[in-house]
Amino acid sequence: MKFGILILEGPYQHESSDSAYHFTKAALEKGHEVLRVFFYQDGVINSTKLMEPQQDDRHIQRRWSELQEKYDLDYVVCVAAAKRRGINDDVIGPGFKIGGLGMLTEVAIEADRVVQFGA
Amino acid sequence: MKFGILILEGPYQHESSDSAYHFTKAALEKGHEVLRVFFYQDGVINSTKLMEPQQDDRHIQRRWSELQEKYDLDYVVCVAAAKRRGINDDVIGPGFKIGGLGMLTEVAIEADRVVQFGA
Amino acid sequence: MLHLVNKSPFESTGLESAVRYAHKGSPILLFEDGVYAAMAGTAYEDKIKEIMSDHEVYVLKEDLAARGIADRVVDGVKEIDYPGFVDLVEQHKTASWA
Amino acid sequence: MLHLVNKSPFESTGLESAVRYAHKGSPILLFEDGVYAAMAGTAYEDKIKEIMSDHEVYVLKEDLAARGIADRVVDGVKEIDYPGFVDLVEQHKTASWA
Amino acid sequence: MGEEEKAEKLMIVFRKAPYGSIYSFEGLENVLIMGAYDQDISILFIDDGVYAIKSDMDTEATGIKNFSPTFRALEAYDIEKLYIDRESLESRGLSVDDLVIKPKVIEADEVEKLMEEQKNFFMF
Amino acid sequence: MGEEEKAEKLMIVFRKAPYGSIYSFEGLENVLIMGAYDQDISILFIDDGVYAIKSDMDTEATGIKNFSPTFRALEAYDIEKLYIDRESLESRGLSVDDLVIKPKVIEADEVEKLMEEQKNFFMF
Repeated sequence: MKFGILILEGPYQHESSDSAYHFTKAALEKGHEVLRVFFYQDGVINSTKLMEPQQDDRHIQRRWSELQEKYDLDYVVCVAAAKRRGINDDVIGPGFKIGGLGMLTEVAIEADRVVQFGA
Repeated sequence: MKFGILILEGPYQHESSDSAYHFTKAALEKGHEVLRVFFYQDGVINSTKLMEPQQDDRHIQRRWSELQEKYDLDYVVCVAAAKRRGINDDVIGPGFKIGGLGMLTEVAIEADRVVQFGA
Repeated sequence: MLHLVNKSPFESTGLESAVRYAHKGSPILLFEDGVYAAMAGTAYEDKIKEIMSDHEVYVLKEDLAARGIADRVVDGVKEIDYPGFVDLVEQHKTASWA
Repeated sequence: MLHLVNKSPFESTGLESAVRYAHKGSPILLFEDGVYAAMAGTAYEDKIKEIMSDHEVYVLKEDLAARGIADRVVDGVKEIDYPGFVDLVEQHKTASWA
Repeated sequence: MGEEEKAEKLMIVFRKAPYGSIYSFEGLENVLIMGAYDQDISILFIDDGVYAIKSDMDTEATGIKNFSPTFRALEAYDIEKLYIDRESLESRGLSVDDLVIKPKVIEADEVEKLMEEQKNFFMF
Repeated sequence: MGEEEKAEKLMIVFRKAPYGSIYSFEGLENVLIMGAYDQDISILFIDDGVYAIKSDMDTEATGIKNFSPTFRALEAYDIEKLYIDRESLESRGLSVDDLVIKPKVIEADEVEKLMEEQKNFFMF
């Protein structure tokens, strides 16, 4: 089945970005297709490579980037939401790209299911 | 009276950072002393000079920086919370500094009132 | 003690918590989405009136106006602005029920 | 339709909203802080049992374990893991009551 | 992914109060973009989302951008399938006359039905 | 601002559920730092905050750091004034035996009293 994933909350502050990651990984491991992961609202902060969590904690951006590389996923960070929150091309980690909100509509059109995580 | 302000939520996502700003400004205009504004949890994201909101919207970091300059305020962005969220010395705007969580305890010891804003 | 409530009573239990712990006579200030608790004609109106029998209830004018409900405040709720908010905090220790 | 609830029933009205709109027979999945609604012995237990008369209630094992309540689940609530969560979403359109 | 040719049924559900969080504002931005894709768009207001279209908003003193004019402009985007849950509206002290747009009032049991009819929907 | 000489009464109130949000974790970090300042520290658990000290947490499958060991270490920081609201505890299906630390059980009307006694307090 073709999934789309929408993430509305930032890393660490809420468990939503963890849940979205675990769900996406489980869907891929079951052989589903994930057409796009769309980062919106505070979700855009998941993409910053400037994050440096404590050594014994998960690194949320890096974990997303590794998943992207393994499955060649499409990660879109909403440009308008990103600009409001200080996220731009210079700070996003590997595998993320900044794009328009229309790319969320595209997922809604093409995916069999869009699952949203947040607040 | 000596106030301390604690901000726990990020800019734009929640009204808390707006409320904290308006409260702080009103307290200063009434002649109160604001010993320190402490940015914790997602509140640290208020400090990023990389934010670029739409032209017709408020610029939350710049507004804080202007208030700091006008009243020579002490703004501390919690280092541990900042590192988790990709905020560091390179991205914080004028008037903000990154500091330890102990500086929140200091406010609790010295201020007559600490008012916290969030979630 | 002043109790600050910033969430809609239809979405969050923040105001209920504040009221459970607030002593009789302790004031409550509704701001941000908390202002909906002070709106007349809602399913919450009886509850806020009951709260007002034990507490002064204040509401932040700026947040009422933003939401288009400045003319719908339950009788007896006291409207204040940010300077009034500062005055209340000056008079009371303050708890935030986010 | 599958209804996802991620907030504690003691803090948020998310589960109540889901139940108000969910048709009889539509499943509900509790995860994140939503798992507390599936805990036995709480003031919410009667309510979740009532909900279970109209809906299958699922709860995410990973979030139960994190909170130390894996051995306290109300009888009849179905425990699933992330692969099971994916299967449910495959079977149903999904609404998120954050 | 490119644009599709056939129109899909898509919906945005507003269920959070305005201004306390950005959900309704960024949800509305999403509506405007969706409107450009020539799909079969619906909008539904439930729970505190009914407050997002209250008339007479004046956000000046908060410094937050007032999004009422944008809701009023929805018709210009040919988005005409607007629905609102009666119970949410009435329990929050509102009637359709209090709103800047005039959605069709529906009953609670039609909400899930509307959601099920969509190809996909988002909740803000 | 430097360190004060006399000890002030300071309190951290936990009132949110663990892991769904970072409030309890970053609240706990704050407790540890406060503990180094030689003040008169109290900790209070109310509402969903009582869940923050539930025993038997196993966060491995979520990937989130388990903070239970840190709560257990509070005694080592000489933080011994621990309180918990009876009603919050009981309505959430818990007793003190279910907790990793053993706060003193208090009634709801003592909560505001404890808050009032402090120089300042924080709520997480």
